[in-house]
Amino acid sequence: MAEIYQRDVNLEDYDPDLLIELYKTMVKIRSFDENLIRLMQEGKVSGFYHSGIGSEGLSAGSITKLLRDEDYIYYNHRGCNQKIAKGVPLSKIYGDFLGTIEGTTKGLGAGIVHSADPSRGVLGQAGTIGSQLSLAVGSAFASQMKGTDQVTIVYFGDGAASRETMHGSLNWAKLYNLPVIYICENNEYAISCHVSETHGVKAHIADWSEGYGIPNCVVDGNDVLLMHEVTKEAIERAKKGRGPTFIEAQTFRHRGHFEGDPYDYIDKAVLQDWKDNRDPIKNFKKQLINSGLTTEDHLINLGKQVEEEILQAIEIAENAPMPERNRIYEGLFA
Amino acid sequence: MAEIYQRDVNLEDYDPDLLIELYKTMVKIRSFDENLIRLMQEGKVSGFYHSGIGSEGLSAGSITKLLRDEDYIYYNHRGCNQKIAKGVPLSKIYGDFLGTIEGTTKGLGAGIVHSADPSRGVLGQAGTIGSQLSLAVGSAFASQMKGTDQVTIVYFGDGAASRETMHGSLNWAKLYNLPVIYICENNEYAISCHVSETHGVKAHIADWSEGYGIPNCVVDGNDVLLMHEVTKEAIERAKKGRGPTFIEAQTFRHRGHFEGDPYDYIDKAVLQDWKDNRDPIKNFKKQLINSGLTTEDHLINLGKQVEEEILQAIEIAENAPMPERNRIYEGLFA
Amino acid sequence: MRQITMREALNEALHEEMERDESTVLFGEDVAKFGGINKVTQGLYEKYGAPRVYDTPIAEATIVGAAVGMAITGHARPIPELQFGDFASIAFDEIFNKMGKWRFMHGGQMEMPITLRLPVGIAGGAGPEHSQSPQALFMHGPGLQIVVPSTPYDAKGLLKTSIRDNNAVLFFEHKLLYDMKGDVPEEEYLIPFGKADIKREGEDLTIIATALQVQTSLEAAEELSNQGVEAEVIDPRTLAPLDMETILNSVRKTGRVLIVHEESKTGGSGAEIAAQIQEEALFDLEAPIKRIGSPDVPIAQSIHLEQFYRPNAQQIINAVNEIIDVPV
Amino acid sequence: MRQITMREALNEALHEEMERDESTVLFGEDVAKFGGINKVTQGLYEKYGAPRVYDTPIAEATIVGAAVGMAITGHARPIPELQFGDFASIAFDEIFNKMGKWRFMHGGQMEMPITLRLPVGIAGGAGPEHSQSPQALFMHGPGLQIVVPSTPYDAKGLLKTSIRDNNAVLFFEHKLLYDMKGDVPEEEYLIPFGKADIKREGEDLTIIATALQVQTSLEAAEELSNQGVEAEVIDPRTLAPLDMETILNSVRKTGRVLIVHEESKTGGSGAEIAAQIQEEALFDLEAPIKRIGSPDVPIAQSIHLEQFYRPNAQQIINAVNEIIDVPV
Ligand SMILES: Cc1ncc(C[n+]2csc(CCOP(=O)(O)OP(=O)(O)O)c2C)c(N)n1
Ligand SMILES: Cc1ncc(C[n+]2csc(CCOP(=O)(O)OP(=O)(O)O)c2C)c(N)n1
Ligand SMILES: [Mg+2]
Ligand SMILES: [Mg+2]
Repeated sequence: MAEIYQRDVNLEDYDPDLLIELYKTMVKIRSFDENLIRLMQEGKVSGFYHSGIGSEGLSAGSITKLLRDEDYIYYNHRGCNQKIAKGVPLSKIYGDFLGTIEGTTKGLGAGIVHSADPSRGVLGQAGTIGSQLSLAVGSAFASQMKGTDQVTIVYFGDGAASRETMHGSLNWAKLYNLPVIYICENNEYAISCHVSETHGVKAHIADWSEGYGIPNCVVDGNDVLLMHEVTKEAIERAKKGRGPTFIEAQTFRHRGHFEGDPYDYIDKAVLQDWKDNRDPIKNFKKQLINSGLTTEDHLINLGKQVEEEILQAIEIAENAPMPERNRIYEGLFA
Repeated sequence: MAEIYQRDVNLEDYDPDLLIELYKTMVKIRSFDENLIRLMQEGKVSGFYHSGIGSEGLSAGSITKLLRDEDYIYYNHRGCNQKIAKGVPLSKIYGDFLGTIEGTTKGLGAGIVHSADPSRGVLGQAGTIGSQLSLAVGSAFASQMKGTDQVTIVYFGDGAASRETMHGSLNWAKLYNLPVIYICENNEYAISCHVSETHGVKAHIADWSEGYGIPNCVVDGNDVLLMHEVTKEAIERAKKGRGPTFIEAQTFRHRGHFEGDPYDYIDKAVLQDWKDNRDPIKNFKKQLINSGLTTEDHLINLGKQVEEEILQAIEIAENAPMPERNRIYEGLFA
Repeated sequence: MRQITMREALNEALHEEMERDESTVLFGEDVAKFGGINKVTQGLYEKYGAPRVYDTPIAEATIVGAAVGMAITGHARPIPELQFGDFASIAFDEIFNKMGKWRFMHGGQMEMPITLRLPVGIAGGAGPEHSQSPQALFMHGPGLQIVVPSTPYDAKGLLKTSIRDNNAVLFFEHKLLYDMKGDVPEEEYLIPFGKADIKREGEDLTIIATALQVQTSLEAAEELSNQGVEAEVIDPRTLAPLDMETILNSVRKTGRVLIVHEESKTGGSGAEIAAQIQEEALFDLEAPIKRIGSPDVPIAQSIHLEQFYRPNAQQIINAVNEIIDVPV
Repeated sequence: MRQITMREALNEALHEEMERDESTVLFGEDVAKFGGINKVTQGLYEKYGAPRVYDTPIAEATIVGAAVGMAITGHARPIPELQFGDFASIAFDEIFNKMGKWRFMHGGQMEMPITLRLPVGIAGGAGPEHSQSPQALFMHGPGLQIVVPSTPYDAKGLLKTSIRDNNAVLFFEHKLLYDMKGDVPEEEYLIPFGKADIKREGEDLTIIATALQVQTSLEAAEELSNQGVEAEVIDPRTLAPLDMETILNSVRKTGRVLIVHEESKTGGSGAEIAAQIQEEALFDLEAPIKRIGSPDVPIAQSIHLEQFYRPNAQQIINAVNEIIDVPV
């Protein structure tokens, strides 16, 4: 059965720059998301948005200062958390939502699904969730064949984990000993279904990977430092040629599946508990201040800077033109 | 890790009728197969035959006197072992190879792949190996919904086990607690590839099922009584509403993947060892005679009866006419 | 007559048929408690509960494969849903080779009473993998019946027929039609497969359209009528079986044909229909058969761009004018 | 000129291109040590070894999905094989939506230099799920190039072009052609996509055929010539891009058209080709365009019955005679 990943993490053991960067990334992710929801409310962005609020720790923790531009990710459809942590310019992500040519897809309007930034290792996302599990082993295979030390991380939800592709992917990963890391963002729900209603598991989703002989664990995905540690170990394993790792990171959606989802199928008290006691940003902020490493004022200031950055990004994205109609005839073939 | 299934099986504990029936079924399977190969050599049957010689114990053990007509099976593409054990008339199976209207497909010539006999619970086979893993959970679901105590067994090779469908199937089976039994005929090879070249496993294929919380084990598939025991337990589990079981049964192909396969990719000594020391029929025959339950002469006689039955079946099948050309336009829709 | 939405019409059909036959079983992602993401299956879980109505894991190949396994036992009449019709691509082997061929290839010994519901079409910026209309692919797949309703009335009658049918049915629902209202009688009725419906009569040319494009074509036809051109609008309703008789009768009358569908043009259902028309009625044609489909490129996610994919009334009017302009 | 089989021609192309570009990587079931079940990949493993040539698990969706993941890194030029082209149905999402659309839908930022090899066709009683010719389905899929060679010469030149191309290619090989011998020069050559080849010139009618049916059509054309009918036989060689120019030039010359393919008739590539011909050259047609395809039912396993699926020379001759008999 999957190990519950636990480590004593003491803030003193970390480079303060890393800690601040982790915090800043989380704040940026959330602020991005809140502003996007605002844009939706203003009618500027269409309804297919899956907010990532509440799970910022998972993405910041597994990416910030761990992955290089040359490392690959396949992000999931919940928020833009991983794209932001991987450094895709905010104006470009907003551009993809607003459908202006500032977007990474130069006006196709990727929305949440199809942004990409190969220069930063962001290889895109499959609209059919779970399909990218097979792509991920391919990318990892290519790195291994080329003899680089690149790592591939594939993100996917608890729901996506039940796609048939999971099996083919895990088998390849172990068989060819690939530098790939599976991060399952388990927020307990796939749209309206609780994981217990749709998953036949011994105890955890991570258990599915055990039979392949893939090192695996369950981790508190809302503890950004724990996420950092667990991913760091996995990256080292991959770089040392010791193959894949499966990480099930526990978290919870603060909002419904999509904007507009009544979100009435969950236990309100449970949600409130996650918001009050397991918010990754709130908790990490407390830790940072308590450790004496920084002050509330400093963090508030930092938040303001981030907000500023976001607003500028939106401005750039909004000011860029919409594409011409014939944009759709561009880029089908290389 | 999967349990290695071991039981002390003493012939004295069994009904002699069962023992003889097990033996007879195995002999029938082998004789069927040998005669089919002869028909191929005579140019009467086309080249897509995958001989099941060497694995008779697995099918006889898991079906004979255990499954009723109303229990379902999805057989695999290796030999006609499971069809014969389930009681599909031999003339009809031969008819499917010879392409005469005696066949279960009334002249379509199912060959090894698409015979069916719903009256005996033989629901057919998918030409795309592994696809029937999903069908099996559907059939088991239908029985459960109807409230019957029917059991579904799905047979598949080690190679087929790597199809993506495995994951979706195991998840349904456990989630809905379905009366389905997975029997993986692990003969170590999928065409030319050894299982170690294509499977990322902890130790055994059965380990893949462990993460779902599905009871599983590895068993000597060439020990017919052990197969009988392990399947009996699984059937009881299913009938008691305690859900699926995954059985990995170890065996080995005496012949190549298909008739005509040079079969030069294996270690000849290994094959010889399986033939000499792990032949299910030879070993069981020895056990039967040693136990004093029967005599060599009796078994030889029995073999002759079986051969007689086979030859009659071939005659019926061969004497039946080929279908008219317009057979192909019949039966697309109900 | 009573007016209800296509969503309500479909929901009624499901309620009635599940009531009528207790071997029906409805499943898919979020179809139970949540009532389906398009709310078509609302109230069924409350009425019939599990196992008759249940939510499945996200595993489309398994959903369809399991439906086949249920159907061939003879004990169940499955009504699975794929959340987006695009996901037929994930269950393609299960649909194309198993639903379509299992019965035939096993000698016709089992039945395949499955109705697979597939919401399709460009709607609200859902992007390249949630907006497609894959129905044409299945015309190339023996053993599959393809239903594509364009009105609440047709949707209800065809869905009831589909569920009762003992053969495989792919039931395509255009998402933009769910909110469309139309006449639906209180009394029970069924609509047979293979019977096209002439949605509008006309003498000057024949428009053959499916799904949402029937509505767009009718809109265009009104405008054309103002210009003095009377278009006959035919909705095949089922692409397999395909009612060529009704189509050919119309073509022989008008001599001019436009086919409109939202599927991308190349390889769309219009190709087969055009090929058959010219084969049967070449010398009745006074102008080349034109086809309108969405462009042969993946559908952009942007709402701004997606409008350029879905054929619109003006495009239809322009095409009709070109066809009419061909001198006799 | 040197005569070699199509199998040898394909094998040579693979050897040459793998030698030429070390980012090529070839994989699939039994393609390495065993040399492929059709022996097309023989000798490559011995020469290049793993990881450039390797055997995969039986998991077709993963094979194609992984190829996409390799390709978009820009570091690899994958040449996967599916053991039977029918299994495209298992990897359908990966082919249709990922290989075909990943580049476009992510803004054109990556390339997709994949050549997916797919052995197809009715041969030796392989049955309903190992005999299909699914190429027409992919004409409806933007972003996919479809190559269907009919001779050793074309096979080699087109495979080399496919491998060098930076876009997705589906390369269909008819199993009955593997043993066919034909002229193949020693010197290197490439054959461009979108360029049909006129395999035989003629004035009386145009036969458009692909894969094995090119050979069958040529056979029929010889017989027809004895009867005084000169057929022009055109092999499009690639169904996407499709060389309509060559086809239309011929049609304008002959006025009569027969399309022959082994795919089942309804929804086959002939539908699209016929639809385009009538759209562009209706008034040049002196007879309806006829199509011959295999029957719209699953392919029987029986060798006795399977011969009735594959179009044969006599069928072609009969169809031509009907077409020729239509009075001007
Ligand atoms: C193959 C496929 N099936 C269904 C969907 C529709 N869909 C989009 S998100 C989603 C739920 C995913 O749940 P999970 O993976 O847990 O991610 P979460 O939304 O909870 O972050 C579903 C069913 C899809 N996009 N692709
Ligand atoms: C989906 C699919 N892929 C590939 C094949 C071709 N094929 C038929 S049998 C076989 C090997 C199967 O190996 P295994 O499952 O171990 O069974 P065995 O032949 O060893 O009994 C392969 C690759 C197929 N029929 N279906
Ligand atoms: Mg989730
Ligand atoms: Mg095997």
